[in-house]
Amino acid sequence: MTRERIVDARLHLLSRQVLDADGEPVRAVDDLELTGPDGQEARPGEAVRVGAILVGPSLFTRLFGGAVLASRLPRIAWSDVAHVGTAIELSVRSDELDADWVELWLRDHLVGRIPGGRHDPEADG
Amino acid sequence: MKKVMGAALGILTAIGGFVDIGDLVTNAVVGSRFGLSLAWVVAVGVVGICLFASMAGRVAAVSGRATFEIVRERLGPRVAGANVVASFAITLLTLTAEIGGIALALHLASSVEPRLWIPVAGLAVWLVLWRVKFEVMENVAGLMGLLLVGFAVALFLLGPDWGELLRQAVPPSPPGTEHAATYWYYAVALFGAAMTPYEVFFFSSGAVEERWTAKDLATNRINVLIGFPLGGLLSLSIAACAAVVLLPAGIEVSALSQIVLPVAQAGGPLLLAVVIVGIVAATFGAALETALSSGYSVAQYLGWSWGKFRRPAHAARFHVTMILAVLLGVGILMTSVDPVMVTEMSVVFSAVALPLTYVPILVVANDPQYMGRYVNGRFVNALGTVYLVIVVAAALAAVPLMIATGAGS
Amino acid sequence: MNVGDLLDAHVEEPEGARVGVVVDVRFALAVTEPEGEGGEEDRENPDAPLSEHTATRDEVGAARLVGLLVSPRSAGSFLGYERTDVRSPWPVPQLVRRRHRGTFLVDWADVAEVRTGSEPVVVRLAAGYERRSPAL
Amino acid sequence: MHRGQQEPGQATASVADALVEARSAAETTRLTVDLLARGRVTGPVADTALLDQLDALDEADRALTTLVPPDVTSSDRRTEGLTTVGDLTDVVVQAREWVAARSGGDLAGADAVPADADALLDDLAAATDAVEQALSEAGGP
Repeated sequence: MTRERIVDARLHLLSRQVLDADGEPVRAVDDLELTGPDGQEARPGEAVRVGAILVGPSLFTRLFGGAVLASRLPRIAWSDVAHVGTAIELSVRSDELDADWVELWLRDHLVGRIPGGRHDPEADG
Repeated sequence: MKKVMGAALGILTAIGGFVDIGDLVTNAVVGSRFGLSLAWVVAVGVVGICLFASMAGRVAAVSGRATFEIVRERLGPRVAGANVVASFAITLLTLTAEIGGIALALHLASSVEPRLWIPVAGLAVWLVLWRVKFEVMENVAGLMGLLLVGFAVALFLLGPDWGELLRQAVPPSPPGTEHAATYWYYAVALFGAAMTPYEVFFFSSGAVEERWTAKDLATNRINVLIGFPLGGLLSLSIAACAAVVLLPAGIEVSALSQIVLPVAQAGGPLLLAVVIVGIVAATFGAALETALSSGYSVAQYLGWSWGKFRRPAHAARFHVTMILAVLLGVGILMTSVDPVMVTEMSVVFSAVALPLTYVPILVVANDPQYMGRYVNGRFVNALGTVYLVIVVAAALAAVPLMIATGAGS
Repeated sequence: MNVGDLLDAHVEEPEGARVGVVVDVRFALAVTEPEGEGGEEDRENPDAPLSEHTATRDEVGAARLVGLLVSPRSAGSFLGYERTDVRSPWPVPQLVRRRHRGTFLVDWADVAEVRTGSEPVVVRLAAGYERRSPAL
Repeated sequence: MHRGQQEPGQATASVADALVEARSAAETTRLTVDLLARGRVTGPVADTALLDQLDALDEADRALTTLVPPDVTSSDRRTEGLTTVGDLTDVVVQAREWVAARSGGDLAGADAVPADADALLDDLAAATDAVEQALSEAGGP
């Protein structure tokens, strides 16, 4: 059965943890991008929906002002969202998202290279 | 049988994990200057940490969200950002104090100067965080920290005048030689030492990492409700030892070496050795918890993957944050700052920062959208409101008292 | 345009009189209920993690912008109180509600213009806009 | 009153504060020496305890040296305080050498090392009495 659930951005969406399909944390929601029908610019008074979750630099522009080129912002398409609860759960895995490049860079260039960095702490003592 | 063992283990680690360098130093300083006239503050602090930890654990277990995810979501990115910066700074200060405590305790054991032990202690902390299984780490540190029970043994061996100790404690009668402002300054410090925020970050993050069930929640509540008060008794026995031996001699504690002298007097080298091992274990365990908490706070605010349960490569930014925190702590100590002074600062600022995390947790524990039927009951809420007042009052009074008394001197 | 642009924006009537600030942005989520599964019952199983159900398990579709919540007073954090009837712990909800009395909802259809070029962002309402109840 | 100076009462109180610290160091030293003589404490702990007391005395000495006495009385109190803290420091240094000698250091027979614990405790008692005397003249507790 399909119906509508009312949510408020600040209350239910912004700053919520984003988890990927495996339950791994991706980022917290820093901002939401609005789009019009067919992906056009969102316009006042006309039909508008959430196009994407923005993460990363948009937190700093929200906190300290200024702007980053919209096309440069790491984003997660709203169509990848599966559930909205105490966290926002995606239907894709975080490896498939380019929003997480800092984590991947540190993993490949620093943490993964220190001996034991890929050791599973639960496997043994 | 296995169940009983498991429950006992949980309680024992909670006792051993309760006392850290902050409790050790603050209780000994207070005992040597005020006798047991501030014992009531330890009681207030212990009830407070039981309330706060069990509430944070319940919120984390039911919602699956740890403290700083909730802090950000409730306060918005701006206020929560300031909050996370303050909490990180205080956790870092506490981490610094704990690493310093390890080095001072090893100095007592070996005569090798602390400056040489500090990098060793930092490296050891990192290696355990990097490599050792969470459960092993928690249990070993907690059980060995239990050796601090040597302070209680020492108190009995000293054979003090129990009636006199009780008279100091109830009703509280501060010695006439101290100013009222100094008395209240140490009351705030003692409260901050008992109710350190990092214990709560650690506890609630553990609830998320271990994916607690209703059963786990019940067990952990019992561990806290029994373990923390017993840990509080341990704190009081440290204060009482100082009150019995050091206070009459006019000794004011300013170094870790003075804290263990009553133990030596009561129990000789053997008990002394036991207590020194206990101090190393307790400060080491607390260093692990504070290092983890520094990673938890930043990672949860920014939504990074975090946790001791993941391979380090799968929580890369979290591990990098912890490495930086340990390096910073070691760096601060290498400037030859006095670790005992760092400890005193850390407990006072813990009291200042407490409302920043206490209030959001109290609010969310009442939110049915998060908690379903696990919202706070009426009794917990009444207690929660009483502590809201205490926590805010202590936070507001801390800095003015610190300035007025010249940090208690 | 992002939600972050709208939050804390100043709201004006058609003639330019200021009526308040945007304190939140309301959406309608299209959701599909899962078959025969209940959130609360999961918690009864003592061996399942309490966080298992993570509130609601319904599948989420598009999020349609419904309107803006406007407060005549300051912007800032709500601690999640003003649109629910949670009363504890005293006195936090009572204080928060006091600060945000008079909050109302305007339909997105009643928004005539959003000027994002300047700081602060200004939202101008259309003539004949309606003040609706902010309750969820 | 001139700039940079304290009121006479305040200056004397600062002298008293420093002497309270010195008295605490003296008593800690006495306790440590006594415990070591009775074999209750290990060498490293005793050594560390005395080292910490030398730090405390250093601090007390510094507080007295940097004080600017506004009148004759507080100046006298300061001079007396400095002398007693200096004498006490000498005894604590001796005590530390005695600890080192007991822990098997190659110091036995050196002039600076006291013959036994009793001689050391006598010296310490004399130095502590001087501190107490100076403290009561400065109006301390």
